[in-house]
Amino acid sequence: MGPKAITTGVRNVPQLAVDIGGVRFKNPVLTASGTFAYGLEFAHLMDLSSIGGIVVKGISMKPIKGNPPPRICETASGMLNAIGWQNIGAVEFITKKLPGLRKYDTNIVVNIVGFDLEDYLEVARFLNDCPGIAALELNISCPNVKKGGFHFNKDPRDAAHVTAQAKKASPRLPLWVKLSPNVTDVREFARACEDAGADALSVINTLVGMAIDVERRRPKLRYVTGGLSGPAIKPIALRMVWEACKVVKIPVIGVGGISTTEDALEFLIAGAKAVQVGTANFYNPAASQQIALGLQDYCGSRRIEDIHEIIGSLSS
Amino acid sequence: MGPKAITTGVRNVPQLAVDIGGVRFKNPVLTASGTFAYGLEFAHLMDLSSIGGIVVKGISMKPIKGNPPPRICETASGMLNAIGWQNIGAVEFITKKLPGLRKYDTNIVVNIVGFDLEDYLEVARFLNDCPGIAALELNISCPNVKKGGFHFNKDPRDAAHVTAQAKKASPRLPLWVKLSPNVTDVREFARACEDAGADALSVINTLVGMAIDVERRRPKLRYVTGGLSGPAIKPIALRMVWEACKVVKIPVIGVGGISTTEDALEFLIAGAKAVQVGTANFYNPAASQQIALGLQDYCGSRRIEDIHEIIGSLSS
Amino acid sequence: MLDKNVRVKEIQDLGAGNYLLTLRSPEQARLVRPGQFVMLKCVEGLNEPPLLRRPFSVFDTLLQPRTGRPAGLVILVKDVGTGSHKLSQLRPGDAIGSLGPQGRPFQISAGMKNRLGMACLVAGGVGIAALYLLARDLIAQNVRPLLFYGGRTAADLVLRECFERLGIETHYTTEDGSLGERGIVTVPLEEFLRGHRRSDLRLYACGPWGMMKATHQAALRHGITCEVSLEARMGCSLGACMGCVIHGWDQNGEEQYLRVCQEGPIMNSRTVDWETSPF
Amino acid sequence: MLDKNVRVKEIQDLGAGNYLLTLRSPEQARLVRPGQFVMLKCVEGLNEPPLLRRPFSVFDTLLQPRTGRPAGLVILVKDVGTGSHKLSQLRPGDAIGSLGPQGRPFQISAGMKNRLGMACLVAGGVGIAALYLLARDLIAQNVRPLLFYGGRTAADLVLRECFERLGIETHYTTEDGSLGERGIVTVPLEEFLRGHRRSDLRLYACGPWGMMKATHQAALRHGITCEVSLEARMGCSLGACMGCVIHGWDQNGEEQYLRVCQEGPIMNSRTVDWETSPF
Ligand SMILES: Cc1cc2nc3c(=O)[nH]c(=O)nc-3n(C[C@H](O)[C@H](O)[C@H](O)COP(=O)(O)OP(=O)(O)OC[C@H]3O[C@@H](n4cnc5c(N)ncnc54)[C@H](O)[C@@H]3O)c2cc1C
Ligand SMILES: Cc1cc2nc3c(=O)[nH]c(=O)nc-3n(C[C@H](O)[C@H](O)[C@H](O)COP(=O)(O)OP(=O)(O)OC[C@H]3O[C@@H](n4cnc5c(N)ncnc54)[C@H](O)[C@@H]3O)c2cc1C
Ligand SMILES: Cc1cc2nc3c(=O)[nH]c(=O)nc-3n(C[C@H](O)[C@H](O)[C@H](O)COP(=O)(O)O)c2cc1C
Ligand SMILES: Cc1cc2nc3c(=O)[nH]c(=O)nc-3n(C[C@H](O)[C@H](O)[C@H](O)COP(=O)(O)O)c2cc1C
Ligand code: FES
Ligand code: FES
Repeated sequence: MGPKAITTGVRNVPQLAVDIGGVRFKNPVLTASGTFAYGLEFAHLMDLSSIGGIVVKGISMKPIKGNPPPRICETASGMLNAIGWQNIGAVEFITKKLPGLRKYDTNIVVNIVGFDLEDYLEVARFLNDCPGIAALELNISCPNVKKGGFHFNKDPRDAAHVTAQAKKASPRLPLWVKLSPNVTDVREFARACEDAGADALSVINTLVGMAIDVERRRPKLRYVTGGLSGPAIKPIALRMVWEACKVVKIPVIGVGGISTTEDALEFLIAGAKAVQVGTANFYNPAASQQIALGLQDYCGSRRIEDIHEIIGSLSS
Repeated sequence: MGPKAITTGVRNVPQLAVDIGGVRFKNPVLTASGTFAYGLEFAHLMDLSSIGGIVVKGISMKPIKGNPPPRICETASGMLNAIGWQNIGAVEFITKKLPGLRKYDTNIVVNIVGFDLEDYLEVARFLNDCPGIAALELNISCPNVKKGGFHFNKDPRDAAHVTAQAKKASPRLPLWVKLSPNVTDVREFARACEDAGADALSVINTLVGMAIDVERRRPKLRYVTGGLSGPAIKPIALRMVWEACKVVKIPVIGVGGISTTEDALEFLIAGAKAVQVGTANFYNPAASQQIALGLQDYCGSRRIEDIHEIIGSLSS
Repeated sequence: MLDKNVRVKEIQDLGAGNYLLTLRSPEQARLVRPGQFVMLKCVEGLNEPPLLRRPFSVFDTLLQPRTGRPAGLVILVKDVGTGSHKLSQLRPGDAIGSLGPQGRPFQISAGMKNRLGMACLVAGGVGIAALYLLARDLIAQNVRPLLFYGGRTAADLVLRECFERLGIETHYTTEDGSLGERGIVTVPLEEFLRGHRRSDLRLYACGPWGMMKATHQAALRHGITCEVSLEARMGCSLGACMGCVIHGWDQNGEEQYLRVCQEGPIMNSRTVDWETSPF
Repeated sequence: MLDKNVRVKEIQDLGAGNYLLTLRSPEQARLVRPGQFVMLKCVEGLNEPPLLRRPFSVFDTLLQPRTGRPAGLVILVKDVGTGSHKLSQLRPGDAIGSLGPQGRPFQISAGMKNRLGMACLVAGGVGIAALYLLARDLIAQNVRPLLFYGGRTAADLVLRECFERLGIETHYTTEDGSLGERGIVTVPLEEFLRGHRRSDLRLYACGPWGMMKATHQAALRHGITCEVSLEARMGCSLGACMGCVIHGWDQNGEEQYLRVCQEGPIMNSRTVDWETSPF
């Protein structure tokens, strides 16, 4: 299903394309950062051109080694992870990964991470001049780095500050800000980031959780706590997306526990302009493609000609 | 397994009793408020005397009719509820339910709810003089009432205020405060409530979530949002219990997704002095009794003579 | 009420997504009364998802061939979602949790036959499941049951042969006209009531909300009593979760949220607020 | 690597919690090389819990009786938890997701036979699963494999008869002395290496961390190469989740977290930091 096929007005071929911060996505299905590597790893298991976009693993200017293992464990309908931002660094990404990725007809969004403000700005500045990037996603919400991120998502003013600075650092690229669910009121952060110039919001990152091996009386993760993801958190993510959509005008991208077409529809109906598939990629590598196709079927079979008829269509 | 059987020092009969706010619980397993009605409903399905205590459904001075249906729906490894504090009121509880409950050899903890400060104090005052109540549990965290609770769990100072006032209103009874997980830092609330005179903390209540019927494009709950409970939230609850235990000296009671002995052990190892079994009562009415027996087996088979050897024994 | 782990004896595909599940459970079979239900754990293992049990009426009881003693429960399951689908996938020998029988049954008293000549059983789709034990009990009380049974198409009118075997009068309706009258079941019901014109009659209805509402209104028009078997999403069936409520009026006529698992599932249709559906 | 939905052909209980699972999967059987693994979805339905797939070595390939063409995968499953237990409950005809074959295989080159006379395969418990295809390939390369196989008790030494059928020399150890020497497997290994005293030898180890560590240290002492098959909890096996790392050194000798699913599972024991276990 190439983009042309979708966008023609021909009856029964629903229009799935959405615009986020001036960038066109052929459909509202993306893969979530850290769950799809740099995309190419999945190229032989699905058609990368079949989805609206790929958000690559969080990237810092210099490579990061990450946390000691064990880094993951499974929980009821979810998983915990404490990877610690292990990544190959911006330069290697641009030279080794991006060229291969650009061969596919999809948008590449780069998720950026850092331990302090300057880290974020450095990589934002660097990426601003790299062709082939559709947008930046500012991860100010990763719970798995001791110093990192965290202060940014405890106070809306800090979140606004890093957003405004990052926007200055990469004026050419639309800036998405990824919000943390580990807050009292996600709306305050949504508003603050919108006011600070964010072009879109990704809602949500993982919830801080923990698991214990009762035989050894030891945390299952070496880092002790980790980020909870997967279907278990979907109700929380959906609620936060719904809340955020009511207080901002910029697009909100729904993330959290999406593994089926129905899950994606819940977020779109709640007001999300697009969705990201995360943990589901691990147990079903073609999940995002299947969801994109599923949305087309859902619309087609209901004579819905444009996905925008669904977005925000929740009635109560 | 009567209390005597447990508490004798005989080899291989582990000591499971714990003290919470000066009250002795024969074992650290309780049922969570709102998931065990007024206890008697379960009397023919399990031995109510086999567990340390029963926290009854949230009670207000006057009866509350509650929210319109649908009030519940199932989610991945969990459920959403928006009951809206429907209850029979304090007077009817004392006259119709408590006498029957007192026949059992277990502790009765009364969870109290209210729409504003005065509601809480009124029922706290009333219950202070009622015999047969082991403690009050202040529910300042229920997410399912429009006006209710919420301000109390957005600001630690408000939480401290209602705690101090309630303590004054019912000086005779140990006061437990039940914290909300829908906050940026549960430790601030834990500290604030301890300083305000709380005798124990129950951690956690439900997380605010949402689900949508994609066929009708309508929320699955009439109230739109609801409280997420069940195994799905266990990692979050466990993390918050672990955090709270590190900052307060008063006992912390672990609640959230506990349905097996192993689950209960995770919370005890993390530092909880007792646990409450909630949603599991719905699909396994005898869950709490089974967990109490399971703890005895776990200790017995490992030559652990006292449950206190397990409490807070997490090594990292 | 009992919490039992029961074995699947047999499972039969009735077509159109309907399955007849036979569970070995002598005690529960002995206790059950018409209109009551069991909460079934839809998979083996109490902690396996779906977590919450699902409520199902007891369609019939299985009797031991020789002794004639109650031996099991016969359940009609329509595959409409996660749990009911899991149930439809069970194989003989599998064991699942069955909690019950429970809930307020249909009100059938020994004295009935004096006051009552006939009873109209009004069923929509799987609603039929609540009415078979009732039909048999009514006959035992010398009350003559008539069945009004409607569905979308002929295939939806499952198990009607069971009622025919009881030798009772049956009226079928289908929306597509593939069986009986074309249209909805309350039309022939209304006709019958007009013709009947006597008060020695009662209505018992189980089916979609709209159908039961129409039946209730017919009862009002003709000044007769109507009992309905209500549906609601249930968390526990023990009166604990308060999740299964419908809006109505209690004995004192006070406006209340009534628990379908406790004050129901069988209620006098006058106690239900038909303007607010629980779904 | 392929993502296939494959049918269970057969499942055999080997005792002591071990099961031999045969999956129909011609393409994956054709591709697999010694030391590689497949990620198995432990239940039918990709979205059913447990959600994450579990990694399992390919013990052997099933060949079509007539044509001798690869037809399936033979997997040794030890029931140690949620997922492996679900696998042990599968019945013939069930279909599960199988992703693979994948991972870095054992390094066996055609030129080997010139440099290499013998290879010691060192297995602890289910670690045996990674070594059977290897043993066959070594023989095909005119390298003579010896098996050192240890476990807690005799019942743990499953599938040893497969190796005996290859006619290779075997050394068994059990901690309770119920079979072979009493003690741990690295003791007879060390003895053999002392006696052997030649460098035309290689070690291949798969088993518990401690056993592989001891094997590595023996290799160092005797100045020979040792390849190990590592274990780690895996989220994806695609190099995406970064969850499966162990601490070690990359080709440039730089300290790194290496992904067992990509840089492994087979690694030269010198690249592994044996002081920090991934569990
Ligand atoms: C007292 C009582 C007796 C019942 N007897 C029978 C019976 O004999 N045979 C039978 O097939 N069904 C019966 N039902 C309905 C049955 O309980 C539901 O169909 C079942 O719970 C749906 O669960 P699910 O997981 O398959 O569907 P879900 O995946 O939970 O939901 C699928 C759809 O079914 C709806 N639904 C969910 N729960 C219920 C519910 N409790 N009642 C009605 N709709 C629901 C949901 O809103 C959704 O639209 C009875 C219900 C009650 C309350
Ligand atoms: C490359 C590779 C090949 C393997 N080959 C085989 C094989 O051929 N046969 C076999 O029986 N097992 C094999 N394993 C181990 C197998 O993957 C684990 O036993 C399995 O994943 C445990 O999952 P579970 O859900 O049953 O256990 P869980 O319930 O997830 O955990 C139970 C216990 O097993 C531990 N565990 C969890 N995941 C792993 C893991 N990936 N490796 C080791 N321990 C783990 C946990 O820490 C816990 O202590 C292999 C592992 C790897 C990495
Ligand atoms: C293993 C793993 C690694 C992740 N790494 C990142 C990351 O680098 N940057 C980021 O913004 N989010 C990261 N996330 C969060 C996901 O992008 C997503 O927000 C979260 O997992 C919720 O979605 P899900 O439930 O569909 O997985 C990671 C998640 C997982 C499971
Ligand atoms: C249906 C339902 C009703 C509840 N009612 C109350 C209540 O009245 N007061 C209260 O403090 N908590 C209430 N809770 C929260 C539980 O006591 C418990 O804190 C929460 O469900 C998490 O535990 P669990 O995952 O074991 O259910 C309710 C939970 C459920 C599911
Ligand atoms: S189902 Fe829980 S109160 Fe009725
Ligand atoms: S298992 Fe995910 S990177 Fe190795």
